[in-house]
Amino acid sequence: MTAAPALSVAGLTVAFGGIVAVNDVTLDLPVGARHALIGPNGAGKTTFVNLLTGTLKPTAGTIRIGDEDVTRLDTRSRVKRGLTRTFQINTLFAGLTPLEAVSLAIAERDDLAGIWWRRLGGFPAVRDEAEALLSSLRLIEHARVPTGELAYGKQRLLEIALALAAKPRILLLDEPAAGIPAGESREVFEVVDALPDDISVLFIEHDMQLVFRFARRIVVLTSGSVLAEGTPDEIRRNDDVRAAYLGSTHV
Amino acid sequence: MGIVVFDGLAFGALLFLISVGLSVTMGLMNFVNLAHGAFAMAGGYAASVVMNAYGFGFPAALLAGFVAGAVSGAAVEVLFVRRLYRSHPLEQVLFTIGLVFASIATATYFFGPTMQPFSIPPYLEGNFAFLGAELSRYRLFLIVVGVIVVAALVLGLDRTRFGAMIRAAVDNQRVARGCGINVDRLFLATFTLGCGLAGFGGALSLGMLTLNPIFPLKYMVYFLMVVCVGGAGTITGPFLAALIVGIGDVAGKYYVPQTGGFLIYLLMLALLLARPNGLVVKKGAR
Amino acid sequence: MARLAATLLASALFIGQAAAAEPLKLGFVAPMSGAQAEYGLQMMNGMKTYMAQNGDSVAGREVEIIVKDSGGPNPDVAKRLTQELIVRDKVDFLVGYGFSPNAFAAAPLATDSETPLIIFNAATSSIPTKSPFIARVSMTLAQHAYGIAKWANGEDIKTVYTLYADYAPGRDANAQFTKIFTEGGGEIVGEIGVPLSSPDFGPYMQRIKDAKPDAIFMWFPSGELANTMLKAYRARGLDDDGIVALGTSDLVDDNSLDSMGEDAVGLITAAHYSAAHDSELNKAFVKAYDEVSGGSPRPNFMGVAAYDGLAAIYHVTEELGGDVSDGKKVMELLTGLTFESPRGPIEISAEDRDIVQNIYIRETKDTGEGLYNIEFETMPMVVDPGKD
Amino acid sequence: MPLTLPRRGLFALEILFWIALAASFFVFPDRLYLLTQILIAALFAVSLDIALGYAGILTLGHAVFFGMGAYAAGLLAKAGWAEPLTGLALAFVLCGLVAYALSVMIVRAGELTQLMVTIAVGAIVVEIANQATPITGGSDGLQGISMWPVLGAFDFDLWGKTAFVYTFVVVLALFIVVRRMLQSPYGLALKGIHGNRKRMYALGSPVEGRLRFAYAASAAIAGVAGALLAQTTEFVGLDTLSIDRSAAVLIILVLGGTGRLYGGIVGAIVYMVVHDFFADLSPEFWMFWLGLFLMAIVMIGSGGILGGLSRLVRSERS
Repeated sequence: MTAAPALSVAGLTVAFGGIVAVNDVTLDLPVGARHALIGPNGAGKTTFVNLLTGTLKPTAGTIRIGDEDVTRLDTRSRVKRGLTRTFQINTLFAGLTPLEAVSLAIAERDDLAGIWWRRLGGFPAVRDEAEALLSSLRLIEHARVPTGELAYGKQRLLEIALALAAKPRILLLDEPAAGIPAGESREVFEVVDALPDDISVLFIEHDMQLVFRFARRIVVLTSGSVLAEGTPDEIRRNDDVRAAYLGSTHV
Repeated sequence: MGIVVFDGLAFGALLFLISVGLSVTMGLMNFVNLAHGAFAMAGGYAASVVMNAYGFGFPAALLAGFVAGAVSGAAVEVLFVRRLYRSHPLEQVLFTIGLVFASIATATYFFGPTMQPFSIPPYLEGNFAFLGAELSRYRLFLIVVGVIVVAALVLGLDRTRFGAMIRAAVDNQRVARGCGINVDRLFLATFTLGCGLAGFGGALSLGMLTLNPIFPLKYMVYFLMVVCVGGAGTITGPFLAALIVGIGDVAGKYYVPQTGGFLIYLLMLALLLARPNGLVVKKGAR
Repeated sequence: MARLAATLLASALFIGQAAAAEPLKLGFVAPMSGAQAEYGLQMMNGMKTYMAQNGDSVAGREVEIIVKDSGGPNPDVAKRLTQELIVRDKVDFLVGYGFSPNAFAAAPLATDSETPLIIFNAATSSIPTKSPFIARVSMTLAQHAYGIAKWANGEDIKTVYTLYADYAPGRDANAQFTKIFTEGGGEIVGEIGVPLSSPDFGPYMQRIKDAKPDAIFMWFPSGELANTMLKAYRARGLDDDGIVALGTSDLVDDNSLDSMGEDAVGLITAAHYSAAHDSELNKAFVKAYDEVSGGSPRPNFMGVAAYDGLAAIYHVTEELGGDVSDGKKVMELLTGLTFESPRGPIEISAEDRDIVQNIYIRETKDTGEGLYNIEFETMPMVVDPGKD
Repeated sequence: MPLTLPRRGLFALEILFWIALAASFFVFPDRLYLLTQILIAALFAVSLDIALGYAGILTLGHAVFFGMGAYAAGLLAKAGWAEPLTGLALAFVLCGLVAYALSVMIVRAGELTQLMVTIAVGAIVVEIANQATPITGGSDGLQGISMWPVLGAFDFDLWGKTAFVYTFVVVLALFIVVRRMLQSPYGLALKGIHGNRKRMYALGSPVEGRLRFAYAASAAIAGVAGALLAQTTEFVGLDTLSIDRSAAVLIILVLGGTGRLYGGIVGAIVYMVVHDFFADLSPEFWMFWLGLFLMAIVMIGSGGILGGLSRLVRSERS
């Protein structure tokens, strides 16, 4: 008897007008997974993530977190059940410092953000946790600089920090290293690699070197459908994938 | 029944004519132009002066209205507005409200607080019989002009290179410049057009509304209503909205006059809640 | 005690001279800007006209007018300005007040500070009852509505449709007209309250036209609403159907009659003043006013009210030898005061300090020198019928 | 390079600011009505800042709550209970509840739609008050309000001394509450929503609920501002509800600077003093000079007066 997967998706489909963006995707994310989601531009990867988080409503199919069907639940309920994400394009609070932003994320997680009668400073646990998280991502020396003034690479790390602040069980990373020079992107993935084993990760990434290095399993999406799924070796050897997507230059 | 629809169409056409310029400046150019009425007022006073002081005819007055709106608009654009396109919308609100205040005082200074005299030219005065109903000539004139203006603007803005250039320049100035578009001149031309239309509408409004210095504030809600309900940045949207508001207002007044001041706002609220992005959504927008 | 004696001695010795050093301050609160700026302008010119004719000092005191802009109906602003005029400028009289709410808000201040307050326009009946220091030299709406309803009863008018601006003054005028007209045997076949913000009146006129009454009674605040309404009245051809247009002076205000054109011709209205009033005093007044204002617009009921208000103030100040510091004494003298105004004889009622005056029935005519309201019937010394 | 101010310095500056406001009582003893109305406008603008500057809700109908608070306090006094603090409490609760109910229409809408919805609601409420003449007095206004002494001891006087002190204390107390609210986790959440709503959804924040609470809080404070005006002038007119007043408070806030806590207060002081100055100088044409002044402020720099100052002086971040 095996434990239920952290996240399982069955027959997930969404269509906008006549265009089917995600088509009958079935996928399990076991506890502790390090899945990569790859596919050409326009394959429906980000749309798929938006379906998982509840930003979009599927036309058909189900999404389960653990044993629970969350298909009809909104984003907030899914976050409360441990599902969080990062964005491909920085989605940060330009006017807040990283410390403030992470504190906010923690406060939202612990349902403290509705408290209006006490000073934020009156919650030392929140601040300590935020500082610890920023330290672990090596952002602590930038903790008091407005986010808008941070270097781009640091902003990408903050993206992840905000997601981690929610203490997720399932983490969806949408191109976490997008836009970062190749040398620095490794730093981002090392953070991902060092995550505790009870967090299940699904990341979208274009850089195949990173994918093959950090992913334990790979899902290939083309035109909204799963083309192949397997270990890096299986994917590397898969002729369909080579033909449809990887080409010869990549590997 | 027939006369109610006719009157509603005419009132709607007037609302459209005094508001459509705002759809250009605020909708197309994303400039929150609360001073729209000030340019309309400039047109109204110009038309009135041309007729009363110089004895020109009504067509000349309409032309003068357009020119006065356009010239004052161009001047304001060159002096101020071009530095504000990328300002926060609230800054634009503050600036244009300031402009409204200044224009009200200026109009009072030159023309006094009393309303301007105006008589409809004889050939547009009075009524004609149509299918047993007495219809006003001036209202028919407004409907005809409204339709002509819609057609001209749709053909001129939606279907031509000029319109495409404006949309491109508003969406991304840098790329537009890269494509060889003279963005400054394009924006000047567009703003001038919007203000010219305002002035033209102001001149036309003389026959139905009264013109005094408070004009820009008094009708501001109507301009905003027509443009926002219709869909900022489009031409057909405000036209549609103006007609719906016009007919709704007239029918309400005729059949249920006790609803008084509520009706037009309830109508607006209903339209806004049903279609929050406007009746017609601007191309390229969500 | 010694100080009091010294003061008395000083004032006995330097009576006149001592007063001459102190100007007579009038705190003038009125709409000077915005939609009703013409109200303030009329009043200002009315006061200037009186001063041009009678000198700018009285009982040796130079008259100083301190102008404060209340804008539209802004009772909190009006109250603040009034308070500042009292405590900061230490005015001897408060004058002006275009809008009833502004007058209501200021009334308690007049009482508390015992400063006489002369109303130049605000026309709600109950205003003088709000403070014993208020006197009104303008008019009440009820006087006008009463006049025109009485006249309609005497004519061959059986059915009337009423149309009024849907706010307090409009409703008051409508109620007063309805009361008098039905008491006199007439019938109201319909009534419509029009929202103030409405720009298009065509549909209302159409509805009334379809109801075919003998006459239509209209009340709108003077200025653009009245003008827009008349445009619609003509455009719909209600006059061609023989529907008589009745109203009050607000509809054919002298201030805007010039810009209304032919639309106004033939209207029957009741009012206390017309610039065409046939008297020597009025001719002199209009002439002097035109010199002050530059000829256009001509004086209207607000101009004449301000003129008369100043006449009353001059009179009282003269009587008191320039010492108007005791508000109670001033009010005693104002109460029951009668004098000849450009509008005819007027009285500040001994009962309630409200205006008592002739109400004239007039027809608007093109005299060749422009449109004028020509008086053809007089109801002598009408007491405000609107206080219950 | 902007001058940097330590946090303690900023706090000292705040204390000084309020002491200066209090001292105006002695400096301008014959302008207490103006000062009182400036304080009321300041509170009103601060309330708008919660909705507009912090929650990002664009409204041109905030006077609905100002006027509702004014009528609530005025009617309570006329009904026989003229105790001032009760009136404030009533206005606070009533406006908060009504705003919470109305907020459903507003928090999800786009900016232009918010603007128009609030205009429409405002116009409808004015018309309701106009029609309900037997209760509100319609356009003649609500007359005959006579407040009991504050705390049973201080009568409202002709000089406006009681009115000023009473208003000052209430405004300061509410300001401290607002200040605390903006420094709380909730205040941070509002900044987050204004800064990036998409991220707040991703963090699992109940965004709509947060905004609805902000709108209700903003309206409740606006209601208190209105109640203060009703009590200190002992009169309520339809103008308290009007779009003119909504527009004026928006101008005041933008002039001072949105989202800056003190923007509303600085804006109110500058706007009303400048207005009063020009209106005395030229009762007919002050609008020209005031208009020019507003245009000049925008042309000189963005972010209002405090936005301009913040480019010169920076404070340390928490």
